[in-house]
Amino acid sequence: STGVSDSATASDKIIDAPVSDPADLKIAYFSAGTSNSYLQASIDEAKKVADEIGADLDVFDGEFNAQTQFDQMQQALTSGKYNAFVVEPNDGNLVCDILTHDAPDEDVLVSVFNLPICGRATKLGEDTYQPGTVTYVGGQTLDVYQAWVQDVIDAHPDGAKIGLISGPDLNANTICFLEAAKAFDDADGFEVVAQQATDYTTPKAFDAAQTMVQANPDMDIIMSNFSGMTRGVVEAVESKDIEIYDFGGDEWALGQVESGGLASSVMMLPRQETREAIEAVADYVDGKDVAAFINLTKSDELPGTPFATADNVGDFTAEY
Amino acid sequence: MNQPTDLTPALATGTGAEPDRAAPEPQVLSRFAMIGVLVALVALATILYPGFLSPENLRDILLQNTAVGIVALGMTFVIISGGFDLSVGATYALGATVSAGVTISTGSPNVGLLAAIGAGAVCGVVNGLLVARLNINPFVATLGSASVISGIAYLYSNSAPFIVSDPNFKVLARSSMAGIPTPILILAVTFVVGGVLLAMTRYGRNIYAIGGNHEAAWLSGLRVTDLTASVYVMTGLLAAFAGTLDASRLGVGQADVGANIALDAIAIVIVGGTSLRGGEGAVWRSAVGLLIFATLTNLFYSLNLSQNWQLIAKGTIVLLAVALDSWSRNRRA
Amino acid sequence: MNQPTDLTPALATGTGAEPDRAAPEPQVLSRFAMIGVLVALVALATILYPGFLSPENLRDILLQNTAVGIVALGMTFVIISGGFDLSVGATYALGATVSAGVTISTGSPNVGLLAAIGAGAVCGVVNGLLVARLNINPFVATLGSASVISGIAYLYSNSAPFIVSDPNFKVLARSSMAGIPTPILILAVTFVVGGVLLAMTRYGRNIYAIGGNHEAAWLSGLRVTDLTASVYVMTGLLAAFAGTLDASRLGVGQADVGANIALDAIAIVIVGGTSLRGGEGAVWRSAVGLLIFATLTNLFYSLNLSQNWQLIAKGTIVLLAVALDSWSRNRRA
Amino acid sequence: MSKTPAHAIVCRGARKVFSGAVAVHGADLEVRTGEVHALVGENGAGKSTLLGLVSGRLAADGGTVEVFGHRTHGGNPRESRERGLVAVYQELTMVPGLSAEANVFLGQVQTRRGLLDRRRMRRRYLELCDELDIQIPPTTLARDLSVSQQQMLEIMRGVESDGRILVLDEPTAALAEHERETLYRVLRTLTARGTTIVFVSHNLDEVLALSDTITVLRDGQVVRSAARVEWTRPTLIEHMVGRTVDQLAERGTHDAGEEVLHAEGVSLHGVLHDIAVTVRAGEIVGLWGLVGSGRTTFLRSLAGAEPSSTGRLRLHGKQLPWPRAVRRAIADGIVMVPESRKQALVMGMDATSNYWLGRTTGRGPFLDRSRERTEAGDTGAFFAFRRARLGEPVRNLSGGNQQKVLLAKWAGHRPAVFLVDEPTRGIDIGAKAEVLSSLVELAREGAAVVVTSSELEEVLAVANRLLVFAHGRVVREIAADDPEFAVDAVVRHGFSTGATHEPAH
Ligand SMILES: Nc1ncnc2c1ncn2[C@@H]1O[C@H](COP(=O)(O)OP(=O)(O)OP(=O)(O)O)[C@@H](O)[C@H]1O
Ligand SMILES: Nc1ncnc2c1ncn2[C@@H]1O[C@H](COP(=O)(O)OP(=O)(O)OP(=O)(O)O)[C@@H](O)[C@H]1O
Ligand SMILES: [Mg+2]
Ligand SMILES: [Mg+2]
Repeated sequence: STGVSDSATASDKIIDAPVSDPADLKIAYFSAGTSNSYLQASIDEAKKVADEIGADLDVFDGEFNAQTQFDQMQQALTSGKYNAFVVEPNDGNLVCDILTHDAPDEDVLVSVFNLPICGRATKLGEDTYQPGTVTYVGGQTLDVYQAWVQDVIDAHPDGAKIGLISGPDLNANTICFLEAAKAFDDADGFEVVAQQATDYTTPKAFDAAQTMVQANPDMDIIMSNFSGMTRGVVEAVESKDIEIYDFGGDEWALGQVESGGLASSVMMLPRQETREAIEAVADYVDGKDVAAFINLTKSDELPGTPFATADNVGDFTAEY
Repeated sequence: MNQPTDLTPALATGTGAEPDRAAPEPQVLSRFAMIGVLVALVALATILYPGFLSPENLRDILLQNTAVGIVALGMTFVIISGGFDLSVGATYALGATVSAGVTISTGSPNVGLLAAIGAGAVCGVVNGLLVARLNINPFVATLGSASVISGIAYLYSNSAPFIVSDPNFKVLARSSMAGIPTPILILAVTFVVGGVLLAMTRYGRNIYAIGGNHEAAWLSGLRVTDLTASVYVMTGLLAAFAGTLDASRLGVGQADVGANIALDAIAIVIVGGTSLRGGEGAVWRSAVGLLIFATLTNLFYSLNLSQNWQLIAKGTIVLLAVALDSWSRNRRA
Repeated sequence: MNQPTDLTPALATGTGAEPDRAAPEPQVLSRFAMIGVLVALVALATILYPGFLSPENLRDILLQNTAVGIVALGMTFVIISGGFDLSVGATYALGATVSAGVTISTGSPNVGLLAAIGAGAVCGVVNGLLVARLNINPFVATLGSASVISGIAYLYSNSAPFIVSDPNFKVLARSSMAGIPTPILILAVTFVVGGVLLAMTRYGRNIYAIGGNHEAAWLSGLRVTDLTASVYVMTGLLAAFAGTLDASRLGVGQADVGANIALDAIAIVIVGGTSLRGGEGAVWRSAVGLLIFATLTNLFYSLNLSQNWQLIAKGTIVLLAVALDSWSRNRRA
Repeated sequence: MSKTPAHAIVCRGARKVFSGAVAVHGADLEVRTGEVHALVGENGAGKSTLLGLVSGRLAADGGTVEVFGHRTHGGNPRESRERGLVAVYQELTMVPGLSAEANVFLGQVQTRRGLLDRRRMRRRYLELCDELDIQIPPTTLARDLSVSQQQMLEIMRGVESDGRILVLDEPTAALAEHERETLYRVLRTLTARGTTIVFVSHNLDEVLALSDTITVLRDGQVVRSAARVEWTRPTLIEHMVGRTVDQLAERGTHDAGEEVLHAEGVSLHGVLHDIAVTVRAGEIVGLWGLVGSGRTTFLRSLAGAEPSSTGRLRLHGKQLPWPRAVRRAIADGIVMVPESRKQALVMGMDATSNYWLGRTTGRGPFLDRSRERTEAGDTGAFFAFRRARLGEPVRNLSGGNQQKVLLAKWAGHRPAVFLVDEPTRGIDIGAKAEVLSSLVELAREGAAVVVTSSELEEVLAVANRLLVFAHGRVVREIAADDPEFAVDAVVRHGFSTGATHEPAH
């Protein structure tokens, strides 16, 4: 359904480590952007980790634009300054080629986190890992969305009418979210009555949620794919009897879960995911074994589940 | 050659003989074509979505479009004055950020509001200087200042949202007067004041003049530099205020909002029938344009139209509307 | 009636006294102010980032800006003709999507390229009809068509990326001729052809005329409708081709690219010194504008400037550049 | 300083340079309070520039300008306006999207309690209309008015501003006889009130009739400034052009040839009613009528510029479809010189490109610049346009020179039918003779020429036949040998309502 033709043209062997001491690593860290607190936390952690292992690290701000990020990677390769890329892609497909062909050709190690690359966004588990890269660190893969949807289904034995608020079409998270939401079609008593794509901003989510609620007075649940949007949803829903499921798990969201404003929030771990992605490169250089797929939802930072609810919210610590 | 007395009646007869030269019908048609479009859209919306005309839905529509409406009001002035302002999105975001940030740091939403408006005024003054004094093309000037303003908003907020817990912060957007939500009242008042200012005062007349023929305005002794600058200042103020309103509505101020607000506001003004060439247009036209857009967006959300069909439908309707408008104008000529 | 001979010397004396009437200096300064800005920027870049002038870096700069450059070339024609095209971003995305999609479904990158260019031509024809025949303001017309085109690109691609594995698909963007990457050659050739077309042919002169004085052009018997439409068609073609080039470079075609390309292209054209009022400007100016932007972006990437500082620096530099330009022009007058 | 200084305006050594070109050098001008002062000179002599320095539109590069004894610095029209100097400029300064009324009150609106006082302005507008004998509906948009109507509005604006000095740059160039008379009357009223008037005109008769003092400019310098009594028409011309011009132009003596143009039933709803015209090769047919009588619209219809007009057209005896596009008419050999330069020239382009616009040297798609320059220069010389200025943007040319470019551009088509609307608007007496003579020359070469002018004498000087327009109809056709072929009779016909006389059905 994704229109992805076979992407197995990349060499699937990881290149040999270009250096043998992690302290000799010169890391280009490609952030999706810099302009939200999630990314600020990631960047902060990245610098910390680089300090710990004694490696150099430069941050590239992808400005939420896949082509900008592509251009930055090309330029980083041209400059010859780096021997490792740690990448949080804006779009896993646009940068597939450069990460699986051009980077290895220049003896640059690649570690990916947050979004899978090369059309693997809708794959499950280990399959989100692209051979040729060092590892993939993820906590918002299709499996997580499926578990999230299942969580909603389980919590409502009598069924429910559901509204979905996603980011823009074509965004990997949106694709996974909507793909996972198909499970509602098969579940008894569940119906997706409204669904709206936004640009991830609070005001747009507010408008969308307000209109949805207005047009569907019998809606029971809104699932929002990002805490930034959820803030708008919470304001729009006001005192109406609608449960809000959030994906993000930032400080605000955990506070809302605690006070009952949100039914639950899926934890995202910007610091953890960045740390794992950088440490994976260091480990590989050290000659240690590195897991192809590091599943953040199984992280020790979490109390065994990524879903924070009123009952277990005390066990969670927001990372941003 | 003392026949002028002959001429007067002669010409008068001439005019009398062809009173239908400027027959009113086509003009009315063209002047009010967009109102027709709006009515048709509302009718369509009511058919497709029966709850469309419910008071709650109408209230939501207006609330959701208060901010862009206020920005479009400022843009109406800028465009009629022959200018252009692409920086309103950034100023809107700055207004939202500053009002929330200052409210948090001072504990007073009023100080936050004042700070935001002050920031908007500064943005407006800068744009005014660039355009009116340095004679920079307004498109480039405001594209450049937008970039700077946006950067400052990110810097100030440290790229993080300011989440305001103080309930007083929400009073501006959440209170009501006489049963009407305050933002809707504000929207109505600004449009009325703006309309009067533009249509019925010396200042308004002068704005039309500088937009319609800059040189003529200058030659007739108008202070074109100050006048030009003033519309940018007003627009900056309004944009920052719109940002404050939205921050109050959402309880959050952050720098990444408002990306589309400049283009949306311009589209609203122009779909209403104000000309981008300057010197023509009216505030009521922007009100009509605003309602057309608001109706469309509400309809799309209510109908759950997917993004691609939304894009196609919105584009098509805008094109049909302006084509109808242009056709009815040409028919007149 | 044989007095012209009498008159001519009488007047000629007048000229003889002031042979230096068109003193070159101030004009040169203003005409080439932007080249000065470019040189200064390059100097600055070389100081801040020593690798700036390395052949690899220069190659990267050009490769990264080929697409926006090609779009800006089309935009130069549109703006000189007195128009505006906001739909190039959507057409670019459609070109990328169609070329990749058709390549996957037919197995032939050439067919994909042709299909993309065909799609671009259709977009251009639609814009041309809207603007030239239906007389719709180009700003609204292309804003509307952008929405429709973008929706179609999403629909066609089913809101998913087309990832092309066929290595031939990448030949267009990844091959070289005589050591020079093909896209750079293409960029150079299109600019030279465009420059010649605009400056040295009758078609080019007619484009200046319709932009400079639409009515005069019409009264001179030019086919203003066809001419106006033609620039939109050309721009549509170029935008779709730019999309194809980028899809080939990235190996992926998807509908959500190109959001900033219209504004970037317009900014490039105007920073180069072409007037938004139409009737004035040149292709070489857009080339200078392109290089200024390319240098800035490259410098920012190389310096790892964070987005907020990038925004501030970019805005400031653009403003300084155009202020200098405007200052040197005013000095002349 | 006394309340009213003896001199309203004093310029000493005023100098203005445009990108290296000296437009005015070292001009001294003294205008006494209360007098009517005329500035005359050839096209490009620097009259408009000098007025610009006085009115503050331009800043002087040297010398001083004083208004009522106060030194002004220029570059800001407010400055002199505050001293009571009001200017009406040569280029029309209308705001196209505003109504006629709003244009009159541009920069001088009347308000009551902060709001526009519409009733008072309307009343004042109608008063002004009465005073100036104009009928322009107050709500008509300026863009829908003809050039002469706009000019009248501009004068209304000048009168309304009630300045102590009124500066007018060629106020009558776009006016017909009748409006001129009205304007003269108004000027006399103003002078009686003590207003000082400075005006530029190429019409020497009005200059001699109205002025107290006349100043002649040539090549940017004052040649002579003296009281009216010291001037005669020939001395004026001699000072202006450095030679004598005794007659405007001579009618061609050649015989008319075959019929070239025959149009009948030309109508445009509400403007033109069933007009017919026949022109033979070598003939010049003049059109005359009052402002708004439809001459321009008639010529535009013939030239394909009024697509909704209807009519029947025979050219060289062959029936042709009615032209609905300018290019169609051009292909048929009918070209029109439009009445407004602003409308018909691309101001940012040089004269050569303007000349060639819509035409080709016929060598593929590329421009052949040197050949273009040669031919444009040749045709330009025919209208006394200097070759050296071909490469300059038309914007930089003086009004008269722009007019010459326009004429040359259309004459360059070597048309079978040459329709000329106001060919002498704003050109000096020397060039006027050139232009009129060149029209006769074109006719002698076999073209059929139709010409309108608001200056009846000019039409009478060159035309073989005259059509008198009133209210969109031809009320009279007068041949050159008819005793009615004279100013008085023609004007009388022009004032007819169009109903009393038999329309040319
Ligand atoms: N803006 C300008 N830039 C360059 N040259 C100019 C400009 N304005 C006027 N000139 C030149 O200055 C000279 C004087 O022009 P000006 O308009 O004062 O003449 P004029 O006496 O009013 O002529 P006319 O009777 O044709 O109106 C001309 O040679 C003209 O080309
Ligand atoms: N297309 C049109 N539609 C409606 N009215 C028109 C149109 N064209 C001209 N008019 C009006 O018709 C009248 C005739 O104008 P026209 O310009 O033909 O007169 P004219 O004899 O050339 O007078 P002038 O001395 O003003 O040049 C004017 O009142 C003008 O405003
Ligand atoms: Mg003049
Ligand atoms: Mg006329």
